[in-house]
Amino acid sequence: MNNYDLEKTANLFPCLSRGEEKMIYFDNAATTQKPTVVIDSIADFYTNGYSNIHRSAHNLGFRATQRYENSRGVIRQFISARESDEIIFTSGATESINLVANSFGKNIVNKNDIILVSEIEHHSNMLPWQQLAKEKGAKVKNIPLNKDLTIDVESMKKVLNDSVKLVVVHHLSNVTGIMQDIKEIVGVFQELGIPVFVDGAQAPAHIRVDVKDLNCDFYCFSGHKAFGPTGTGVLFVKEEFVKKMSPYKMGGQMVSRASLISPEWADPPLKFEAGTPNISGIIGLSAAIQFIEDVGMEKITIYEKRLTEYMLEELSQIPELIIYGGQKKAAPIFSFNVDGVHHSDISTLLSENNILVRSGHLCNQGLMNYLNIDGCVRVSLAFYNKLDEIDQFIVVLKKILSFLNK
Amino acid sequence: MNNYDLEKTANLFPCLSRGEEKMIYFDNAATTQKPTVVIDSIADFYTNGYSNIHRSAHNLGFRATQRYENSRGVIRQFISARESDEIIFTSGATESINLVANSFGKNIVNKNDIILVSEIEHHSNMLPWQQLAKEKGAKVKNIPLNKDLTIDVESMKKVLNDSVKLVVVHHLSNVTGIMQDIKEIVGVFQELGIPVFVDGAQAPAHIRVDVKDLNCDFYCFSGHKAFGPTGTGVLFVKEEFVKKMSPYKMGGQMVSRASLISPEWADPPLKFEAGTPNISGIIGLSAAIQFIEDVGMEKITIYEKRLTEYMLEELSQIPELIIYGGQKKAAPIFSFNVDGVHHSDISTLLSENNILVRSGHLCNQGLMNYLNIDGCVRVSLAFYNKLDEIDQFIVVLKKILSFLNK
Amino acid sequence: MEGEAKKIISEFSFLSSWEEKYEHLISMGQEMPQLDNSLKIEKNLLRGCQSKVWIVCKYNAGKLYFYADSDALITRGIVALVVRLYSGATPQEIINTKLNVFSKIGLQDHLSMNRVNGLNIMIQKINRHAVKCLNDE
Amino acid sequence: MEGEAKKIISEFSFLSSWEEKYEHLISMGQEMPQLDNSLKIEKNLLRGCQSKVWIVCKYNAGKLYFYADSDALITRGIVALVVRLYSGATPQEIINTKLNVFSKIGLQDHLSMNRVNGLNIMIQKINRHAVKCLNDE
Ligand SMILES: Cc1ncc(COP(=O)(O)O)c(C=O)c1O
Ligand SMILES: Cc1ncc(COP(=O)(O)O)c(C=O)c1O
Repeated sequence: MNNYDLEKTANLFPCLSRGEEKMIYFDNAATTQKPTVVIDSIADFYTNGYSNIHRSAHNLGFRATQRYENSRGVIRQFISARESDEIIFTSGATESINLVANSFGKNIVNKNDIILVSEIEHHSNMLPWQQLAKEKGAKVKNIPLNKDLTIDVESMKKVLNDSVKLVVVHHLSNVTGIMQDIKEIVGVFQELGIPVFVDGAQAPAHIRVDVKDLNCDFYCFSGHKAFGPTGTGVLFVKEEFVKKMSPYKMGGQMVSRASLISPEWADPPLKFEAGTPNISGIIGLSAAIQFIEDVGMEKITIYEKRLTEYMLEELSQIPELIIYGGQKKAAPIFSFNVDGVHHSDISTLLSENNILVRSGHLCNQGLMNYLNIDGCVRVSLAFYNKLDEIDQFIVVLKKILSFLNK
Repeated sequence: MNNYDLEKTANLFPCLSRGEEKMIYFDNAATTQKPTVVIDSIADFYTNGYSNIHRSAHNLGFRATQRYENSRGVIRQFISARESDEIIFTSGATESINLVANSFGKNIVNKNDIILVSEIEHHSNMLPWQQLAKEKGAKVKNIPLNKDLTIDVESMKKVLNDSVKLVVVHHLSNVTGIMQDIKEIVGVFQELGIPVFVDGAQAPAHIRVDVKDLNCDFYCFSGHKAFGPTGTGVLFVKEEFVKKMSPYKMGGQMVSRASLISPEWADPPLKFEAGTPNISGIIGLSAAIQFIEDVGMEKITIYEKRLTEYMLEELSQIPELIIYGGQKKAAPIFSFNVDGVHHSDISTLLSENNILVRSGHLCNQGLMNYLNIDGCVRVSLAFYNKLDEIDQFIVVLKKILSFLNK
Repeated sequence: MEGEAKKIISEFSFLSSWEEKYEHLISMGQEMPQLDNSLKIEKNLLRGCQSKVWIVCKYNAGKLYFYADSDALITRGIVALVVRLYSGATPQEIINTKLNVFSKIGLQDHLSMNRVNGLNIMIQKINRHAVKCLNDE
Repeated sequence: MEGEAKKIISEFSFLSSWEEKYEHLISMGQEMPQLDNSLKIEKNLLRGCQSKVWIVCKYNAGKLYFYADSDALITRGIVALVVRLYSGATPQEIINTKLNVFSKIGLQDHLSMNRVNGLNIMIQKINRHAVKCLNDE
């Protein structure tokens, strides 16, 4: 195990320091950069032991299977799941959500039932549930929110009734970095036997995720937002529910009894991993998770708190700037607008100055509607970002604003 | 563009020559090894220009988008599709097939309709259609076969009627390497306006695929079986059909009008690529395809013909050996049993001797049933395999057989 | 079209810093007549841009004329540039000409000519309109 | 169990080539009494192995006994080894003991102890049975 110096971790991400032009990468909520250990682990797998998995009778295949299945153990431990069988590998958060909507949602949601969804979800955590509701003649109902964009648990209790079959909520907002109190929310529904699905896409790069403690029934995230490869995703499903789920994709690797007239599915998680999975990606993801643990999740969270506070202080010096979601951020994700200036002009000129951010609806039209805006600028940091990058960003932002206001 | 010497290409695949123990990799129908250019292209992307794609306002994102979209062009050209928009990226052949079953099949197959499927398909190209039929109250009917395991077109014409809504067939068998005459089959159905889906998972590593010439409506394959990364797949859909398909997964990147009450989908292919795709994988896949073209698909096919003939000759010297699928192979894929010996014993002992093959039902229970066997040994070669590896294999196989027959 | 393209490229060639280039682009946007509010409607809105872009095409005596607007300053500048390039050309000219003005004014890389600023979508729309005009004739 | 494990490890320690080791494994399989055909039924078949493996568990006077068979030579050897290890042990013993005999007889890497030869599945089944016996008591 390595023990990294947090202040120097940026050096371990080659893309951050490539070439001459210095770039400030503040688009981490879209995707995170990859440390060398992740890039190397993929290359190592293809170079030193590549094979397909599960059904091979040879050692190469056996060892590849071990690496793949060990990754399941690494992820299990990372999010404190009880059993490795509760960890399903997917191609990303989006596929994880679609999988649950299809394999579980379809079995438990019927006509006139209600799916409770916060209205400020990412499109990937909104459209699949709307589609499910449409197919089943069910309804998607909003979960009431507090002013600070957290879920209003007391009001929520009041909208509860027998028709509610599933609750869907994000853990950490991709727009504001605000965290929902999943534990409290689960507490309400647990008693009623209503399962809670948590979209944790933004969480594992910033905070310790403990699904046992959160006590949610489903939790998902994408590898690429947690320093891992693209094309990888994780879906945690509590054991009691994983057994109630129908298969999602059909194909090789997921049949145990190869009668095609009445096929018998393999046990979970393989039942949900039809076809050849993204083996190299999953191996790379486990290297990423190992890397996070080596840096230290707790150190990351503390350091990011400093980044967050500093950025908020600096942004509050710009009077025309409206920042969304208030002060209580669990991650350094900041979305804002500047009075009289279009968000796309700001992001274009920041990019011109090699500061990479994002603007627009951020795939969260629900939150845009809620805030009554058509878009905003999002600046999102990771633990490899530095205080002096914030300084430079603020200088450039002020210059841009005065340029645009001329 | 490089011009590789076919005889020396094995050196470009690091996993084939790693370590001291010499391995003979004859499990290429399960997955192929990766050339250095593919491994490097992934590392290069993460090292020198990693970003999310499509929605980013910055140059890094713009360039990543270009690389991703250029890959679509490379694939289009590789399989001679007319338009890049006809190329949908997926996570693998299995996902491609499930996508078509869900996004297209569900729209055109109704109660009592018939889906014609050859009974010798890989599980990934069988189960999704059976599931579709089950959901819709439709029927899966077998396509008649000739003795040599090719489709019996004349008999097939006789089972045709108005209820047939879709035809499903493989291009190159994963068990026998026998090729179906897609062009002739499509010719029959084209006139009747019945779409033809082709599972080409095994083809692009061995033969030139030209979807314009085949004239099929759907064609799919996996990147990892064509020297590309895991977690990548291709789905070709003829333009007239791509427009008739509903979305498969729901999520980010695939909405153009971000109204959530009645969302408007992006144009194809993005409509079918919800969420963050396997960007690095797709870039690696295009490096693999470029590599194949540089080696020369035509040269590969000719060389593999020699491998095939030589292997068949050698195997025919072993009298107790029953080889399935006859002589007319389009790829060096050989499945066999030896009288009185269990296939799993053979593959275990081959592996013991560092010759990597596969045994069992090969995810093709349909063909096993058709042949009335419970499994077999499969030996599958790629263009980096050599004649002297065949010699060594034959020596070891004979030794094993005499050991097991003692 | 070619002539106008050359003129634009030459205008930008005298500017070096991003401030100067964007200032010129923005002022081009400001000089363009605003689209009447009655035309800033759903139907004229381009899909898939981050800022709003409205575009109206008119076909008159064999030539195509474009009127457009945007709610963002820089996008408005790009819109103005596109209008300068294409307005007044014949459908055939538009279909035949592939312009690479943007790569020549030193903003290609910077403008991220993708969905964000809607450049591709704008040019696509213009091309489609040109094809339609030809087919209708 | 521990004693039997030690004995097996010692038997294999005298063998060096794969031929010798597999010969011993296979002969172990051949020495094991065949399962009666009436027991080679669907219900006793293990799921997920490449060769057929049947296993029957009997619980008698606090101890578990296993009877098994396979249609493949090598798998039959593995089955015999497992039966030798576990048969006659108490449920508690089975649950408490984690054996790594296979890595010690020099066949771990070679046997690819995954689904193919069904070793994991066999041991899982034996463990589940042991748990069940304890719960039923
Ligand atoms: C003919 C055929 N179809 C489909 C598949 C499934 O491919 P994948 O596992 O890459 O999704 C395979 C792979 O074995 C195959 O050989
Ligand atoms: C909260 C949230 N959910 C879901 C997603 C979808 O993730 P992916 O595109 O990796 O599938 C994102 C990514 O932007 C997100 O931020």
